[in-house]
Amino acid sequence: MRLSYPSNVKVVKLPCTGRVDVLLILRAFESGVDGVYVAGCMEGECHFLRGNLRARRRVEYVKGLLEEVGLGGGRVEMFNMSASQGQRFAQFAREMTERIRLLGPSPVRK
Amino acid sequence: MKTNSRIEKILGQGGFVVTSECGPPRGADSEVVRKKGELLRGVVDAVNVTDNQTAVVRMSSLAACAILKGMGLEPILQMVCRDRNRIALQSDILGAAALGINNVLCLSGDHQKFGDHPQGKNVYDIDSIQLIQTVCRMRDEGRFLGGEEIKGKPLMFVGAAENPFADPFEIRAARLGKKMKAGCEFIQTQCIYNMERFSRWMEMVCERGFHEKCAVLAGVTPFKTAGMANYMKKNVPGMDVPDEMIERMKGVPKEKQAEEGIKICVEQIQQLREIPGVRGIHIMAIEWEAKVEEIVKAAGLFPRPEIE
Amino acid sequence: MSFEPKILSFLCNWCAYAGADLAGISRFQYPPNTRVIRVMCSGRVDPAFVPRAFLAGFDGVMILGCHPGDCHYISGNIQAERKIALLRKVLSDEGVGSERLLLDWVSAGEGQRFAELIRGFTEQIRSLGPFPKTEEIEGKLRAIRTSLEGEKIRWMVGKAPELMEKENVYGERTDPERVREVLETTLREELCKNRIMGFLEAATMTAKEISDKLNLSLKETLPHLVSLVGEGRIGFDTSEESHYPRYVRS
Amino acid sequence: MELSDRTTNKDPAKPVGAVMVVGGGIGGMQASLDLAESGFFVYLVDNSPTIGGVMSQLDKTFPTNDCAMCIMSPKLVGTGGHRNIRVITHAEVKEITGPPGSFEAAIIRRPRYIRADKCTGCGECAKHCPVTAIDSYNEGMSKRAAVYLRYPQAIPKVFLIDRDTCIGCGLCERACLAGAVDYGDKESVEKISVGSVILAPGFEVFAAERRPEFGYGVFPNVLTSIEFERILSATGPHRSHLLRPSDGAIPERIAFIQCVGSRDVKCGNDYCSSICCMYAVKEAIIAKEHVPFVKPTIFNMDIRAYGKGFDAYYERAKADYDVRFIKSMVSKVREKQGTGNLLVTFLNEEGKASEEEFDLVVLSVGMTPSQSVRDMAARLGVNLNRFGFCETETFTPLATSREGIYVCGAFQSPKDIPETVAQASGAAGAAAEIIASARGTLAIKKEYPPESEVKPEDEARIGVFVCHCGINIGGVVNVPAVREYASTLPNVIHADENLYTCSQDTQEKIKNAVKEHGLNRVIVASCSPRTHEPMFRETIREAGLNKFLFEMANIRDQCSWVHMRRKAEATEKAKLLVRMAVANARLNSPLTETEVPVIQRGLVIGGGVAGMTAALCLAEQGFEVFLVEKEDRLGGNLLHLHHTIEGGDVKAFLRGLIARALDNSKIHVLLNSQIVDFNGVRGNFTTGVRTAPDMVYQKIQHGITILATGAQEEKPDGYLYGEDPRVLTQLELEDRLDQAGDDAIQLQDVVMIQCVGSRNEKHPSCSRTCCATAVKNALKLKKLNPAMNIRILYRDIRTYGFLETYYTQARREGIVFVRYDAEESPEVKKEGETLLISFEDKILKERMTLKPDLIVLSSASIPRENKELANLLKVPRTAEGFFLEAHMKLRPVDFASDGIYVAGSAHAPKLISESISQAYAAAARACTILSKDNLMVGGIVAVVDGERCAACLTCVRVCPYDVPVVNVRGEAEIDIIQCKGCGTCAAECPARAIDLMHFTTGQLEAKVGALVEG
Amino acid sequence: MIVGNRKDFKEILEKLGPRRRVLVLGCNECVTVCGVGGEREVGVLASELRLFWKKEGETFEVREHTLERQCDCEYIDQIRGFADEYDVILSMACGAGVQYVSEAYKTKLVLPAVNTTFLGVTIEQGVWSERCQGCGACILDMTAGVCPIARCAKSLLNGPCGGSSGGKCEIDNETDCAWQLIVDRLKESGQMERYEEILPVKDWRSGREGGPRKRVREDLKL
Repeated sequence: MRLSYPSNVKVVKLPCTGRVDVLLILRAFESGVDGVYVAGCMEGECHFLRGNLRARRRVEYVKGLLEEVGLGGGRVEMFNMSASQGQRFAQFAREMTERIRLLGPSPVRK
Repeated sequence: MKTNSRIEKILGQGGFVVTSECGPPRGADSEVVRKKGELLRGVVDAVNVTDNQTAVVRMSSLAACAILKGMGLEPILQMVCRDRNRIALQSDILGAAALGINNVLCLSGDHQKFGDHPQGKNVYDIDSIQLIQTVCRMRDEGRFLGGEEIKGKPLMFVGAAENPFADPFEIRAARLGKKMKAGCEFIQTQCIYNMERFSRWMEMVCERGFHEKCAVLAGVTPFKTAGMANYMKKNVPGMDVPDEMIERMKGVPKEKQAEEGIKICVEQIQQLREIPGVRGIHIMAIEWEAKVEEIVKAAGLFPRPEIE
Repeated sequence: MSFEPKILSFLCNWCAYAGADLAGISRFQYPPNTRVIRVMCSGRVDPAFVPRAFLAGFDGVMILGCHPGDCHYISGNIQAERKIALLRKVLSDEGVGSERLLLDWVSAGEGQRFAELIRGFTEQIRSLGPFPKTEEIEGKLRAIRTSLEGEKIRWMVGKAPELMEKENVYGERTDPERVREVLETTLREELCKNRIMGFLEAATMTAKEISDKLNLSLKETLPHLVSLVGEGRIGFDTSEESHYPRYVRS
Repeated sequence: MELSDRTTNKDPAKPVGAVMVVGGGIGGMQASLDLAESGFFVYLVDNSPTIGGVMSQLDKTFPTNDCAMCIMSPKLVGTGGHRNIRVITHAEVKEITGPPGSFEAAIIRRPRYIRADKCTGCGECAKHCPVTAIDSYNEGMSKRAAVYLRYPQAIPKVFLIDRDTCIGCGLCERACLAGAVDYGDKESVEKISVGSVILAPGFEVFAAERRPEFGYGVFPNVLTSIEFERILSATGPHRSHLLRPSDGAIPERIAFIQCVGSRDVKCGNDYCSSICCMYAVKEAIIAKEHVPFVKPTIFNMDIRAYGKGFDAYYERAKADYDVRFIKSMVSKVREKQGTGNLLVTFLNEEGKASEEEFDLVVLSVGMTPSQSVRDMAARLGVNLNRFGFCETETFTPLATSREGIYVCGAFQSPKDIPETVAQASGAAGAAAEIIASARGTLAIKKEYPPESEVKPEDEARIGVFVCHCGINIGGVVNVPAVREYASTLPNVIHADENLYTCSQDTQEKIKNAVKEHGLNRVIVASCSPRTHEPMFRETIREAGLNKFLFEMANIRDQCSWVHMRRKAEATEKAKLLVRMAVANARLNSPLTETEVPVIQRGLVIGGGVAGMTAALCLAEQGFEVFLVEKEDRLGGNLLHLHHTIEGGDVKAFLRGLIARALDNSKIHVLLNSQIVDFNGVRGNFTTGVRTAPDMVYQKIQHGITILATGAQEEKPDGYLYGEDPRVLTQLELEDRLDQAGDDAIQLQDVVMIQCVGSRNEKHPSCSRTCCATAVKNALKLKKLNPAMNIRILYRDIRTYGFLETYYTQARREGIVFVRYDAEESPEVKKEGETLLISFEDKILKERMTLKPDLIVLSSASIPRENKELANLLKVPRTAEGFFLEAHMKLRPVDFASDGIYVAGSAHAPKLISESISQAYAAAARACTILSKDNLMVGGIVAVVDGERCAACLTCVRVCPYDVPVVNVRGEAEIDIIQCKGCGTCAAECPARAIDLMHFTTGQLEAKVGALVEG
Repeated sequence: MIVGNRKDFKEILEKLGPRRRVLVLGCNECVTVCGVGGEREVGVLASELRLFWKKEGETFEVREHTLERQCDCEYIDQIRGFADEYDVILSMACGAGVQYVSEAYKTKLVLPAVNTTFLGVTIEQGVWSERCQGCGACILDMTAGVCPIARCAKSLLNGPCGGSSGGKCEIDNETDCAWQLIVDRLKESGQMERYEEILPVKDWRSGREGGPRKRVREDLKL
């Protein structure tokens, strides 16, 4: 649909958000990304039954960890969308970018 | 008579016992104890002295008992297993006996979580039933738990508390049986509001003949306000306050609620007296010792019997 | 102070421009309000120049080419006529200056006629007064300009003669009626869409507000909104809930 | 595709191993996939320019509210990309000649004007096209260009020119950099040889103009349900915003009018369209989800929520979504002057005419076969019934009147998606039966060069191919700069750019580059791996590289298309995406897929009609089958049935079926037998069976399992059942009617009570068949004694499809139908010897008491005892005990565990014809495994490093498919045959002992690392 | 298994003080299973440290390593080669592991990153519950297989206190009353009469009260 969204968003493809590892998200922050979001199927529509629900819990957990180390839990988020919701994807991409922009660059990146 | 206990004596005469309680102060001022003692003098047969009730630190039960004893009252020493191990417990029993205290009430004690030192470590070396056994053994066999002989047995009349409404349901009566088996001679119950349920419990107790070996003193607590009634129903575990009682409290204007509370309490005492097996009343007027006299009198339990 | 119109004229090199020169040589007098742009052929005049000229402050635009049949480039003037007719229709539909546009023919030998045309047109514009510049009219002109500059219209305008007179890509001749219909419809759609985009630059609007501004019924307006939504150029403002959603530029 | 050797049948005696499927909707796709996966070549012919059918237009599907496009797109992509399916779109079948098994079909291919082999689907043509046309995909509510793609996810993703609107200006040709536009395209006729044919042309919706009283086409705010569906859809005209046509306002009060063009004798459609009740409920729910203040009202005669889980959905609509249901037919709709609002006139429950105002009216239009489909049927010599649907017989629901031609989906009778899918698989089974001997003769098996060995320690040699995609990427991203950048990255040996990397010549270029530069990893930076990865993988495999050594960077869909106005940033992002791909590719390792032999033998549990039919279908296709039946004889429920509502002789049919099953040498019938243990995975199961009376134990090895354990009539509770002999169940009545010297003629008053034990708290579902059974038995009674008074007390009459005609007949014959509410069910009692029944009469508004001679209870259909079996096979059941399929919509006969299927009433209550269809379906699905010698397993699966495993059981608990187990060595073990590769275990293993191949922790971290470095 | 809880990050940071070369040491036994000190948690803690110090702009070195067990010296020896490169070993094992590592590396600072909480079981994925206190004299035969020492808030041996309500303990209504469980199980197994028996006072010498314990099995000794 060629909906525009900010170019800061880079995608790492996974078979299922169930594959999203708490450590992978942390490592991403170590590498210096400013924010991470996990985009999974709508709840109840996971191709692998419940991978997206598990991912959501992990994202919540990482939020806590990021708070602990002082990066702020807001830098990570979980979104759900379906394959036909390009509009929603673009919207989340914009929302997240805007949110991260407000939070400023990751303090890890020097 | 095994002991010099006034309660034992009244019960021995077939009398109806009235006890009340006195919470020691959160300080070292003995006057507080004395004032409360004064209010109860002659009004009740014996006075329970609580042992760091709800796990809040107060003047020691033993010390407060000694003060009351000095005033000529008959104290009942409450002992919880939470704070002392078997060494300390036995030591305190010897001390109490030495001070002329004739009654002990053996309790588990509220968990420290509810008190002012939730950080503390609890002891629970022995439990309340084992404490009953321990006191009886010290008195009857003249031996410590460790087996050594006691020089000068502590002559204590041994009691315990019981909540007729507590779970598990299956052991409601058996729990009392077990205490009785351990040597318990009197029971003071949790405050009773639901007469019907209490009388059913009493039936179970009587059916098994427990009441014969162990005197049941039914506990009552007058409501000061409708709010208090509501709080007890909602927040005190194992407390059964019928709705109509709360409604009755709510039904009178605020300034008259205390009066209504007393009235209800008196009615309750009268009903409890009618229940077979009930050998006495334990009035827990929480921080309201001034009203005990009024209640006892209104309930027709005054004057208290004399003993020789 | 009396109004002095500013007029822009496009003159074809071979006929009209020569005619103008002849007028000079012959000392035929005409008002000085006209600014001349020489083009090689009237066919060069892009219809989009006209709204552009109005927006730039001109009160009238003249396009003068060779007489039919005389075009140095065979049919440039005929093409100009088609294009300008389309433009004129749009201007008149929108009510923005169709009467301020003149297309006519002047041969190299018609110096006299040239002067008369200038005189006549200048008088006509003078009597019309200055080009009314309201926000709405400027919006319309901008939308017309953008639409005419779009590839679709330019291609169609350019291809139309071939389609109607020679053959289309399938080796057939397209029905002229159909070509006209497509051209007009497409232009109208582009125009409405561009106007809507213009409206939404300033604020979010409901379909009703847009239709009022377009002076169209809601039923006529909705398809334009649907197609703009489809192209991803506009979307819905979801910040507040209401029975009448507001459209917003993406 | 090589066609020459497929277009003629060289040996007429031997059947042709190819099937033509007509119609590429969900049914056609399913049939094609099942056949192609079972070793046949398939020609899928669709009239439309793309496959997908009506389902592609749907927003959500009932009763799960799944997004239709999301669940369908894997089937679309699978069909479009299948080696053994040739999709022929924009075409129709002219004629079919020759004998079954060796048909020759002539197909007219209409010109597309865009070459499929060149079009990349980029859409530049449509963006430039100056002509606008009505967009039929959005039901005319939006516009499209004259050159178009029906919908964004369409397969094939090839545009076409709508010649009717195109003016031939040539602009698209100029815009198309791929050179795909071909104005010289002409209509052509192609002849193909096929062994059998499946017709799945689907339906069109009833033309609502034919009911002028509803004002469709006159009042803008009267829509058809399919138009409303489009409005709700994310790809709809308002991008899922619920707006009404007249003024773009959000309609608050929405009325749905049911049965528009269905159950309507006047317009000749006196059948029920079966799906409208449910889709109306769904649309009402979705509308409410979109806009919480919407107030939907559904005007209906009966709510026909007869399918699995439908009644619960209906109840939810009432309770959770405040959908109002009014039992009434609307007589007129008119517009309220100047508002666009509509005044709906209807008879209210009291029988009085009343009027209510709505903002929008949705007409629930019925299903009807299109004229072009009727014409095709005439050309092919296939009989239609009087409504224009394909004529089939009760006991052969998949066969048309012409031998060798089969039917499925809405062309056979109105039906919903799961039934269409099941029937499609069934038709595939039937179509395969007659050409089974030619299996594998035409299916293309691809030969590859040997894979060159790539060891982990080998240095990566990466080739990067950056795509311009015409101007789709090149117009935004500076492709040469990206290529230049790629060549500077570590391990990149070769970098190149292409106009279209997906074009045929570029594939060759890639293969040559692999050879020339000794590449061992290939990266294409272009579009989405979702659509193009399979193709590029194929290319590098042809070049001798393992397909997992391929990697993609999506610089179009996720870069150039979405950052069009920020060219510099887009270029930077493209570079970064390439860098990430390189980081990942360096760690890509060749994954081998291993072959596991398939035991080509089936096990069918349950010897009723479904079980026997499935066993026969497998046996006819040459597979050995064990048919295990608990009872001492075959037949199941049919042993108690005598005739069908259509008049079919069940007894005779059953005798024939049993004889065929017993006579078939491939079928081993085990009576008095029960399953006692069960192990293994698809392709290789081992089952223990114990047979009475001696309880002999045997082990059966088989590749697939079909559960067909059936259902039974529940013994009713109450209504004096079992206490008075005059209270019977329908089955008991049927038995009695069948007995010789029947006394039914004597009966004067009979009352039937519907929904006994159904649609209540214990058993919330509808038992589906009881309405038809009651009508059937009532008609039979009436025939015996026309003077008999028969009353049927019902909640909703659910005679869906053509069953409706019998309901009509029953009323015509004087059978009285009286509706009751669940809250006030009829009361049966006895006074002395007199049987009394009392109930509330809604119309007379009084309590009626009758003294019937007979009361017949339509008792619920409940599953047979299957709990233990379910535990043994680890297959799920619904709360009511029916087996629960893998997916309500698109996998109606599969279980989530591969290789196990369900058929018949064990799945949910069914008619005989439906059970037969489903049995064929289960068999066809089973053949997708049985027909293969080996299964390929492995690839993207989770692997355990036993050394590190702490045997903590986390993987065992979190796996959604219960695959991991802790083995005897105390280490987790994940069976690669069963692992579906989601990676949840890898993400949670506390010892990090599990990794997911191709998405390893190392790769993901490298990718993330590359995101920021540099 | 031994169940623990990760210490707060803040506390760990405080304990680390100025030390920036850290070896985060996991254990692949109980703490892995209860999701507190296995390789994954080692990774998480190491990540947190790196993120924090990067944020603060400090230089540091954090290494991740997980041993098969931290309660056997042979395994502990496996880090001898590189342990010296670090200022501190941050052990994610139970208290036993932390001490044993500390004993093995006498000159090294070994810090606990985990609070060891109890001996328990997995109730469900992610939920663990206490079952045993290691009193050294098991009485489960007397209490229908439910240990009142570990599971009654007051370790009452002879029945519930008066606070048991609706099957829950008085300390909170999430915690089961151990005596309710015992009574239920006695009832189910038809042994209600056992409740009547009074359990004697317990001899705590076998437990922690008898001083640190040690177990020797002569036949297994080398």
